[in-house]
Amino acid sequence: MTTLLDDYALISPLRYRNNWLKLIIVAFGLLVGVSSTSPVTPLFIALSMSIATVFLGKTPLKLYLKILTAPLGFAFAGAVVIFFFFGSGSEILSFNIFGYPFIANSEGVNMAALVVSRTFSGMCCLFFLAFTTPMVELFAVLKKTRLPESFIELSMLIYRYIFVFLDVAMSIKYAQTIRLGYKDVKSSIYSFSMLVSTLFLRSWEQGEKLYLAMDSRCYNGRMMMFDAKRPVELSEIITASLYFIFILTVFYFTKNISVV
Amino acid sequence: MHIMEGFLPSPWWQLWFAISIPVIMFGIYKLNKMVEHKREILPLLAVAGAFIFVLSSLKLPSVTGSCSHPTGTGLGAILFGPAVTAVLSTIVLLYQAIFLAHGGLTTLGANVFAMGIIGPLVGYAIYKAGMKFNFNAYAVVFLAATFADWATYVATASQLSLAFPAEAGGILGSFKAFAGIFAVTQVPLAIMEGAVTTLIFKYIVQL
Amino acid sequence: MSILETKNLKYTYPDGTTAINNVDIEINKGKKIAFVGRNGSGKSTLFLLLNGTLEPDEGEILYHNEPIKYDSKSLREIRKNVGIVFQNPDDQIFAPTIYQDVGFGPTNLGYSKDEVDEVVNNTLEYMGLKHLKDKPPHHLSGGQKKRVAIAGVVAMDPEVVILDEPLSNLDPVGADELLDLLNEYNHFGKTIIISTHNVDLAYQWADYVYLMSNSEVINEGTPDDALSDSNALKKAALTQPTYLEIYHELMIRGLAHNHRAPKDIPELVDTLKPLDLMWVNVPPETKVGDYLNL
Amino acid sequence: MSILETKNLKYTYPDGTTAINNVDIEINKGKKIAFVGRNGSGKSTLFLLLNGTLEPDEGEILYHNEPIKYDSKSLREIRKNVGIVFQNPDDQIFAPTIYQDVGFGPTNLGYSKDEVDEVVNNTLEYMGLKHLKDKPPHHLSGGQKKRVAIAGVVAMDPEVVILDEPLSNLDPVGADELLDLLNEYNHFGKTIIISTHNVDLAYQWADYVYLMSNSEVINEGTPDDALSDSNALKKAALTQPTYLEIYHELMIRGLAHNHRAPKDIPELVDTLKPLDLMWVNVPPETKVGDYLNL
Repeated sequence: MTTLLDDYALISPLRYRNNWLKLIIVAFGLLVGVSSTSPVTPLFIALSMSIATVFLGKTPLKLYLKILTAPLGFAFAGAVVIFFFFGSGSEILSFNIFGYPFIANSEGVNMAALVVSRTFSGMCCLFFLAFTTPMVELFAVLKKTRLPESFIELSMLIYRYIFVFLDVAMSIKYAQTIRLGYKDVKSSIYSFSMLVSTLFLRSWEQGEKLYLAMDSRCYNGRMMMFDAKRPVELSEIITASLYFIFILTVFYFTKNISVV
Repeated sequence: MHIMEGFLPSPWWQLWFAISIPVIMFGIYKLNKMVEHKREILPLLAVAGAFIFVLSSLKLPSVTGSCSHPTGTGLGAILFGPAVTAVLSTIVLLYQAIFLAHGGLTTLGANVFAMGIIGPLVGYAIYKAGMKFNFNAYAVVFLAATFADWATYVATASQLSLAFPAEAGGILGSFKAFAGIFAVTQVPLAIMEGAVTTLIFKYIVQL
Repeated sequence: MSILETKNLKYTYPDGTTAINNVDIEINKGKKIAFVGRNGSGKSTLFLLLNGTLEPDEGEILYHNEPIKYDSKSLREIRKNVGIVFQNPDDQIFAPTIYQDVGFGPTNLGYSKDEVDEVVNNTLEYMGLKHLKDKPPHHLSGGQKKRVAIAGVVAMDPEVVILDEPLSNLDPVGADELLDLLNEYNHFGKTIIISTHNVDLAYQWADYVYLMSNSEVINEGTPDDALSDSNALKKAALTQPTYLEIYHELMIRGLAHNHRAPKDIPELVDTLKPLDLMWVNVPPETKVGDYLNL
Repeated sequence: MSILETKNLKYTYPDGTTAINNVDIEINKGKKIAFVGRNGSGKSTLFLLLNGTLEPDEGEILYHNEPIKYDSKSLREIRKNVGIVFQNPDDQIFAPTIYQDVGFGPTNLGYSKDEVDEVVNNTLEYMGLKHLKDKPPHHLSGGQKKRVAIAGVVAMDPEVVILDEPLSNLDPVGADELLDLLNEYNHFGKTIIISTHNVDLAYQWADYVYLMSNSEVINEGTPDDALSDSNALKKAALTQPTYLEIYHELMIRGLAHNHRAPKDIPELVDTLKPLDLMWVNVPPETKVGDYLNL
């Protein structure tokens, strides 16, 4: 079953904290992480964001760890390429597979470690946002950023129908599984094609019904915005500032540290 | 498969934003014009966006072993044109990042470029060219959707190799490696997406 | 006072199937009206005609004795006043939160932000949904979604609320709650129209019933009248309401008073001739202490 | 002969809500079983446990007295033999034509092309769907879709067919047709399980009833027994079956025989004490020709 982080964000106690504050913290983490020149700062950010998500945001630890492993596949696959092909410097490791030389040098190894740590840190920041700030809160923020209204409206409608169609997709998949539709690769491909086609037809029909529903409620090109008041407290600002100073200090003092 | 949060260093992630934003702006401009002209298009765009998201969240077991997924953007480009599809893809990519931890925020620009711009453009170009030369419509749709999907992954591999050129062979060298991981494995899935899109197209024609 | 009236209405779908044929109805203010018929008998199409979503091929629809016009301004007016609640709430709830969804209609009617806020809060309170206002719709149960869909229509303060199969997929408790809500709303003078294939529901709930079959209205009247004609019901492929059927069986066997048709079990039992007050004609040969065979 | 049995079954959803708690049931071959309860009482989850789609947290499920194993081979075996028909047919008809849809299961069972053809044709014939075989599913009526969904499961020749709310959204004729079909299928020795929140349906149709409330089975037995305990029904937020309730009212007032519980209207009327055969105790002072006050 597909787990949507949004469902957990809706029940997180941090949902009711100021959205801008959370966004600033996340933006700070993302930018510092991606700009760092040593793996130390990203790891600090990853750790602090994880602690905040699990302990303050009350995200189930088991789920958090499970979700965290998902991006690691991509990170390591990419890192392996960097490890062997990127940069120059002293040779650390080399071997041949089927006649192809694989040579890792110090610059490549350092870059691979850096990239993995940045991805790790970035993902933890993203998780903090995703697990504590449901999309319905972010719509209010998007509105304030003066993005074009049609863009936000479209996002809101898409948001709603994602859940409707996910339900449909899951039900169809259940029905197919029960009739042994995913017993091997061949039947999986066949079943999946039918699932997608049916889902498309259902979406298309839903689009027509949606127009009918909007129209019969006098749609005049306006959607209502969610506008919750989430006041920010002084103590929160102070804590966040201290955190920023701490991370920047770590950033400054560890900027030249490398793995090899 | 999109580029994960934090994977692209400066100045690459900023660069992709700089390239993607004007396209998105143009897409929103087109979107506003379309909706003004024909209001019933907005609900259709909404369900199309939701469809693309759900499609991408259905991971296929045991096809390639990687977590590749269909992109749905070829079909979007054929139905709504590439500019509006770019807007839809942006929203979908944002939701993928926040709901599924798939992709990222700093890498959003790069991912929009690959999935929201290159993919639809390639699909649309093939579709238009094919229709102009009066080829079999289903064959054209198949090719358009297949290459729209595949082009997305080739673009992703290119973006990665630009950011991390190989010592031997430079950008081309690392492109070979990244493409080996991200683009070659996508071939069967791209073909499948083409086949399914053709099937869907057949339905639409019947309706 | 007639709010909605149709005259010789006819509607044919683009593919040529007739969905509504020769329909004349009159909806009076403050009434509870039920359209009863099988699936596909034309009820839903009629509803879409009544709020101007579909335009009839022949005949006309009168709103407050004026024919509906189909320019966008008149349509807004009629849609504001004739609200439709569709059968499947997922087709109708499209905003990210309950609050936003209920506020959709009022916002599009051009209310100010404060007015919208007040209307939405009152409606949510009234529908017992206040605690759910910041939730997204997919976190709600079927019964709650149904109420949100109704709230979205009620928030526009329409004169008539039309509900397509309002009890479908609700369990008995959910159904009772919803009926209570509709009755309460009706007490405030609102006109309520429902469609259903459940004759028992129509019989117990409605003031006036239209029986539909094959795109036409084949019978109408008070529930007792419209739902006791077994020929018309047979044509509509429906059966008599349970209580009415039992009552008729009792009448045939002389076991029931000629009471007004019973609407619930106590009333049904009350129609039985009370044995302890029965007068028996004693035959001449009866002796004192004998048992009498009636 | 027990086909399916659960022992102390417990299942909790990933978010921590308990969906099934302490459930012990025994399904015997050739029976018609109804699970009755409100929406959300755990019926659907129980069904997904019974065919191995969900794995219980505690307890076990016995299929022909052997505990279910969850490797893919055993799961195939159990899914072939315990077919589920979901509530919404739109979610389970996914092939471009009816023929392909009904052939989906048999094809996956590895039947040859000729075998698939034979099975599909027989099933379509049996379900009265032959004339629709080359149609795309979205042009069908609700009742037809329901039958296609059932055909898709029946074509795999399961021992047990489970149906989730089989009558939801069907009009009376559609419902009757479906029940006839299920009864006929049952006559061939197949076991049929349904879930419903309609006590009347369970009362009239089932051989054995499980009453569910809040993830637990709170009562079980023949329909007369399981659905007459008003405390259990109250706990499940349901009411007595209509005929049973009327019968009890009549009994209380001494108007009915102590007959077996009536299942339909003729039986209900038959329970009434026939007045023309009633014995009356004549008081001593009665004179010939007097009227007797009973």
